[in-house]
Amino acid sequence: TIDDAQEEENSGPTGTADPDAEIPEGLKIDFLPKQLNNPYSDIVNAGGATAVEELAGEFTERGGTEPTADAQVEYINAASQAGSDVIVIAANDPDAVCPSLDQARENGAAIVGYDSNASCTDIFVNQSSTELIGQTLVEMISEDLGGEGTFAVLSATPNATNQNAWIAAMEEVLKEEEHAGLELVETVYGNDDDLESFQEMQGLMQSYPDLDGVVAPTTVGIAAAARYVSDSEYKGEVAVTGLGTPNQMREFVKDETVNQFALWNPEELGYLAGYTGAALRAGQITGAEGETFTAGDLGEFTVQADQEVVLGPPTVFDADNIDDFDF
Amino acid sequence: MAPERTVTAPAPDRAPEGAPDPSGRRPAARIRSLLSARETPVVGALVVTLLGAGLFVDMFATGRNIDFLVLSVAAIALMALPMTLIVITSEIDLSVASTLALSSATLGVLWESGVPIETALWICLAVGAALGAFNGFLVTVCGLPSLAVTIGTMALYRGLAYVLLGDRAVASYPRDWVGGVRAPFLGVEGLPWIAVAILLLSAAFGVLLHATAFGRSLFDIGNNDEAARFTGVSVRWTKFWLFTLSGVVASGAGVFWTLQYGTSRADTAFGLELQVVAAVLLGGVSIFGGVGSILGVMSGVVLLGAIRNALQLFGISSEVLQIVTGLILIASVVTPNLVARTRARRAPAPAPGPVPASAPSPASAPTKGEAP
Amino acid sequence: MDPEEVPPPLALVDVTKSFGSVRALRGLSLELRSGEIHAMVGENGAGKSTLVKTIAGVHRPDGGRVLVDGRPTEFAAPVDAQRAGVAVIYQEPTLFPDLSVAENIFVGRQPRTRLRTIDRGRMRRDTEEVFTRLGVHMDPDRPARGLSIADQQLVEIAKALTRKARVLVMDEPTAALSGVEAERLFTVARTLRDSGAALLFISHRFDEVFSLCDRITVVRDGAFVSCDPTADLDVDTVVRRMVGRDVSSLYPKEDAERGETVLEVDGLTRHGVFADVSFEVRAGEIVALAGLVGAGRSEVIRAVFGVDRYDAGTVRVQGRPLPPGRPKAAMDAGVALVPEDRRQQGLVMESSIERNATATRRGPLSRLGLLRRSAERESAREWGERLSLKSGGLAEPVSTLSGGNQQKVVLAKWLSTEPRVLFVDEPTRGIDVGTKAEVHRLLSTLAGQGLAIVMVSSELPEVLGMADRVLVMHEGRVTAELDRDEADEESVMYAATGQRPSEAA
Amino acid sequence: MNAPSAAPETPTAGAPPRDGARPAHRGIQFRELGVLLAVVVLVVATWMYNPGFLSSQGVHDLFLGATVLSVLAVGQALVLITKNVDLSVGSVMGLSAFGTGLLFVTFPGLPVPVVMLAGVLVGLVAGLLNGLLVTTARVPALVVTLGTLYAYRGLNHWWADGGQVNAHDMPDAFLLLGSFGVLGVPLPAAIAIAVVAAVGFYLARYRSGRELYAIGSNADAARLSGIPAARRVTLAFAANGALAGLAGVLFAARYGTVDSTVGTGMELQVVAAAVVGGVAIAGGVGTVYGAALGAVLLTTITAALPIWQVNQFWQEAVVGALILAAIGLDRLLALRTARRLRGGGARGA
Ligand SMILES: Nc1ncnc2c1ncn2[C@@H]1O[C@H](COP(=O)(O)OP(=O)(O)OP(=O)(O)O)[C@@H](O)[C@H]1O
Ligand SMILES: Nc1ncnc2c1ncn2[C@@H]1O[C@H](COP(=O)(O)OP(=O)(O)OP(=O)(O)O)[C@@H](O)[C@H]1O
Ligand SMILES: [Mg+2]
Ligand SMILES: [Mg+2]
Repeated sequence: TIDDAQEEENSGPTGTADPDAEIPEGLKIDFLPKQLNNPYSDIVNAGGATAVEELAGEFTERGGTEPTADAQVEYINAASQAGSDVIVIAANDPDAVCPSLDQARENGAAIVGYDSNASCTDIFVNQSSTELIGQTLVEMISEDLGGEGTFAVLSATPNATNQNAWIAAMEEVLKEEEHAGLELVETVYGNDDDLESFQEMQGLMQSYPDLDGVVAPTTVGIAAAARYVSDSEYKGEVAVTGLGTPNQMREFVKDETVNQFALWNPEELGYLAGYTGAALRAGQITGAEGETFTAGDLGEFTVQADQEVVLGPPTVFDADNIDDFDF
Repeated sequence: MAPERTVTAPAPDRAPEGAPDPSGRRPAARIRSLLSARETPVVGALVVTLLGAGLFVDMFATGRNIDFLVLSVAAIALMALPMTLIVITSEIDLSVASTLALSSATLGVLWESGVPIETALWICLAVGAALGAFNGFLVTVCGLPSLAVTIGTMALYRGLAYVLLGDRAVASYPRDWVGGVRAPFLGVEGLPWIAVAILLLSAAFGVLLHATAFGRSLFDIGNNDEAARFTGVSVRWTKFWLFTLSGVVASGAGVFWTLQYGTSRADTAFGLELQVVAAVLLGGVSIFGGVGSILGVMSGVVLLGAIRNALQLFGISSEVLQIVTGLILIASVVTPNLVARTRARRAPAPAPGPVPASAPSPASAPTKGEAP
Repeated sequence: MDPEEVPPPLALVDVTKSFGSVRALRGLSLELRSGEIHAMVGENGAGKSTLVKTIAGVHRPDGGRVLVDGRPTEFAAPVDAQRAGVAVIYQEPTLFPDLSVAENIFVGRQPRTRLRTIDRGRMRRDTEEVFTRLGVHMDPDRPARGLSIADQQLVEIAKALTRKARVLVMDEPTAALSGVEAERLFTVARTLRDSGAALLFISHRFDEVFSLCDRITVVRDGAFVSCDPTADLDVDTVVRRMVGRDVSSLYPKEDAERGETVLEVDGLTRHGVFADVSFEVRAGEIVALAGLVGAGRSEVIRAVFGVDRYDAGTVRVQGRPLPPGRPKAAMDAGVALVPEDRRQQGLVMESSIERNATATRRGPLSRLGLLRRSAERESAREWGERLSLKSGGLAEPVSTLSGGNQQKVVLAKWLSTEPRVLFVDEPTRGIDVGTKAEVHRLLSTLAGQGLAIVMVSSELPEVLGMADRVLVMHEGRVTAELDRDEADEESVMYAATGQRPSEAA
Repeated sequence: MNAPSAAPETPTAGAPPRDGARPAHRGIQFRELGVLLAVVVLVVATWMYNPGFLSSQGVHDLFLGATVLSVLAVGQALVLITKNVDLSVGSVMGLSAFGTGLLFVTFPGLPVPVVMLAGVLVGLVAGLLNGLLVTTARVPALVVTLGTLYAYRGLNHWWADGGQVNAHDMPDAFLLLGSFGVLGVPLPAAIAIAVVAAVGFYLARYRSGRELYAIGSNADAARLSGIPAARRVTLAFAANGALAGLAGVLFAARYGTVDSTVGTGMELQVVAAAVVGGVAIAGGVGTVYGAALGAVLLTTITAALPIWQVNQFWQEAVVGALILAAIGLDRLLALRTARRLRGGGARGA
């Protein structure tokens, strides 16, 4: 029974692309971030709004204040009811949102995933490829530790899809010869909560007094880790790196708790997602590998395997360039 | 100076008292008693909201939207039913959302290991019963306060869901089951079968609470459990069964939830317990026990859902939605109180002459004329 | 008014008060003079407690005036009355179960040190002092939770006494007390009177009223009837004025034929509470359990009924053993218990009269598992009539009833189950003479019909008048079993205080 | 705890023992003993497992970790004792934390104490509003504060509008608060300890403090005794709000990053802490020492689990089980006290 069920899934892109199709004006493009009022998603969606404006579409941002799948479903339904043409979604749960997304698609919407994919999107705009992020994270910690030492990962929630994928990618990279000196001792979860992240850091330091570094592939986690280390006796002993926003991390880069960290440009992510949605809806692309389209100022993009469009490698921030960014 | 007068003549004809109860019988009085009931404001607010939203919000009154609305409140509605009974006995069960999650996780694990869904479903309900019974055991046998107990089991059950599923999600449920729970009843759009199921269940709970000896004893327990015990009610067993029932229903909601979203995850329905409690309280159930009705609670559930739905359709931001939800809750308790108080203040002192419907007992009739 | 005369510390003139359609007070006047104990008597629901609450500032009168030292005053809240020097003992004790006894007495006016913190040592000493005056042995530091009604009442009395008030109002303070404690209270009351305080005393016990009070005000249906010096009155006159008719016999015990043994209690023990209690009751018999307050009488019958557990012993009803700790089983076997604390144990105060009165018979009153409201109402109405219940409507909450009428609802609730064995714990506590006679007649009739009745009562006349047999308890043990003709005041009191007649003689 | 007095509860004594009351009273004072015991056992066991737990850094972390929750639990205890509850504390704390941060951003020159005071004031106003709603409209606090839980949070989201205040926006002097130590005790923890002691002393030794217990124990009796119940309850709410405000300020100082989600979901944890510490939901019972101990216990549990290297996925379950164990233990001790109390009903003769 279980295999039958799985076979039904995974319908690839259908129909044929027409690269020259016009993008109609007045497209209703709805952005559904994981949750509203999150500084990160605000920046991403600002990029999306710019794109939609350039396309002369109608931009709507929908979402709850809690990052839960059931709240998101209600907003998908609302978007679909409102006759949305494109739904751009950062899924809180890759599967739970699917029945609703499928219904929205039946109602005529094109479905684009961004930031965190759902299993039933037409196309996924990846902030960077999972491999690239894994690679960058490992390289940063490797540099910080001089290629040798133990480190731990402080992640968000145990269920966070993208974090888990990056951690898996890191583990792949670590198998490579050149990183033989690095050892990932444990992965802990701070649930994107300052308090819990602090406590996990504390536990880590006490369980592994000789720990050399921490990688936090989440913005809340890296800030909490950096703050914990900067206030503790471990400052200078323990390297902290991961994914964070420059504004959040500026303080810790300046006080040398953190040498470097990375992130893609969130504004560009939203911008690209907006264009991708429009292109999809207009029929310029269908999600098949090799199709190309132009995303405004960002230039041309090619659809890669697994219906993915990749923004590019993440930017690494350090003391030299951090003041060039404000987000 | 106290007047030193003496009445020698005994009062004439002291009819046997035991006043017949006039207020309960006349239709006017019956309507008045209906209007003064605690749930009236919420029922009224629901009617107004539905009418208003239907008239002024585009797409609200479409079958599809009603469908969405029903599905979005279904789990809350289910869990609110036993919660109503529990709160009426002045206990509370905050572990319902965690029970839902654990039942969902159980379903996931069973399904993954090849147990057919029809069997897994029953196992889930049994697990729910066990979880509820554990709550009941701690509350009744160990005598622990239910608020504290269920905060504890809220963490425990959620934690067990993590133990079962870890960071995995089970999403391979058969399509016909996943679609099935959303299927309309007899093909009527806007009437998913779960709505019919909830209606029938509410009716059953309503009868149980309002028209049976068992239901009465719940109110007694909530108001004065000692007196209930002196009347032969087994307070402990009653509460124990209520918690067990709550567990069963929450796990049923968990199965429904799982199939509705087609996925089992440990963090599912996080924080839903407060929404259930909010709906129950909005529905006029007293948190101190002893007061409440199923009609009120169901109206509360739908009211909260309808307002959310309408505001979402309007594209109103979620902060505003949160503020509105909060204000409605406050208004739901403040308004009736203020109304009752102003009414009491304005009510004329019982007038001399014709007294309204609920006249005092016949004994006082002879003296009617001598009022101030 | 004589201008020379000192105005009375407290007077009420033409006070009216209504609750919805119930007119509790219809122009009552009352004058409390310094150095005098004033009694107020009236039927249940006559408005006595309402008047007390008006004096206390709990209720605001709808009309009329309250005069303090001759000046019109308004008591907007209890605190105003307290400031005016009025202390009140309410009919129903209202203690703070979680506070210590001492704090209950001094709450809001605890003695303070110079730093304005509470001077616990002094509070303790003051408490012990007032307890000594009252002859009470109670640890001032124990919480009030778990105190018996009698003890609660004593704490209330201590509370009022320590206020050193000019006006002391006591609403049935002795209803829960036995003779010994009541006598102590009276001694204190007389001392207060002699030191110039004005006292108001409310009671349904005429012996107390006549021995203690200087003047007696009779009220009926919320209206003033008469006020005369005690010396000018006798019990019959007062009763006639109160009830509006003659009350025939107060204790009309009829002799009933004794049938077979219905209830057998054997070796019942609850550690620390009562020990080795054994007795039998036959059909048609009224057995009284007498003893001082706290002798463990209520505990015994509660254990028999199953609301309390016990450690050893057996209970049989009609030869069949009753499982311990299961009131439902006892009810099914035909046992009924009218508990002593009507507010805590007998009634659901927020519920309507009819629901309370039928709470024991929901099964029989339903059809196919569904309750029939008409049947409930009919049954409640019938019992209300039999017990002369005075209410503003059967759908009203029981809390709106006067104390005595609440007691009637409890009686209705249990008598309507048509039991074989009836336990009544202080059945007439707070019930007025007229109704009391009715209750006694009812009990007597029921016994005549073959019911076995066990009555716990602290009122000796009631015990002696009603019982076929008297079991006397002292400190958890049965110390004497007296037949009707053996039982008199002396023999019961000897056994109750744990003495043997020979020792005392 | 010792056995009561000489008189054992034996049937042979015949007469019920009547004078066992005084030791029972001692039992009441030690209601918090169970929680304290649990904390000690947990700390010692964890320390034996990993001595790093009680290293100077470890102690520092323990203190700081418990600070915010303790301050919140103390405030909650004030309200619970009056037989009310405040579910909005998480939201109030969020408002105050964000307000504190925002003040630093908008008025960079403002002295730190002024900003801290402003944060407390935000909480005070929110708490006062709760209190006024509860007392003037005479409605159950649970419903009102569930309402304000949503309303305040929504307000905070609306106010923050997705914004975030980061460490670099706050003055160093303020952030130093979060880690600065006095005699080995971090300053925020010292503040929390002072708060607990002050509130505890007030509740035990002042008339108005005792009156809070009286109100929670029997509201009708409180009215009859002339206690200004509405005013006291309003003040309890206001004080709780102010403490939640203080918790918000401490949070901002400690974590350096605040957005509009600070304190989300905190309310149940706070209530759990107070209840675990022996403060009864039914009012009239408990002390703030207990509540603070409850908070310490809960945070110690969560801090100890990573050290025990309990599997990540077992952690929440273990937390739940330990909460249950803690209230169970408390109940056990309470029962023993009650059993002793049964010997305490002496009376006149
Ligand atoms: N809060 C209330 N609401 C409605 N009716 C009330 C209320 N309090 C008292 N009553 C009514 O007022 C009348 C007088 O009651 P009150 O308690 O003063 O009687 P009482 O003389 O003290 O009787 P008892 O001897 O039984 O104590 C009764 O009919 C009672 O039902
Ligand atoms: N040994 C005891 N120790 C402490 N408290 C006791 C003890 N025995 C009885 N009590 C308390 O005193 C109260 C009065 O006891 P009980 O009801 O048995 O006395 P009683 O003889 O029925 O007197 P009454 O009914 O007149 O108060 C009980 O409710 C119980 O809580
Ligand atoms: Mg009275
Ligand atoms: Mg008794």
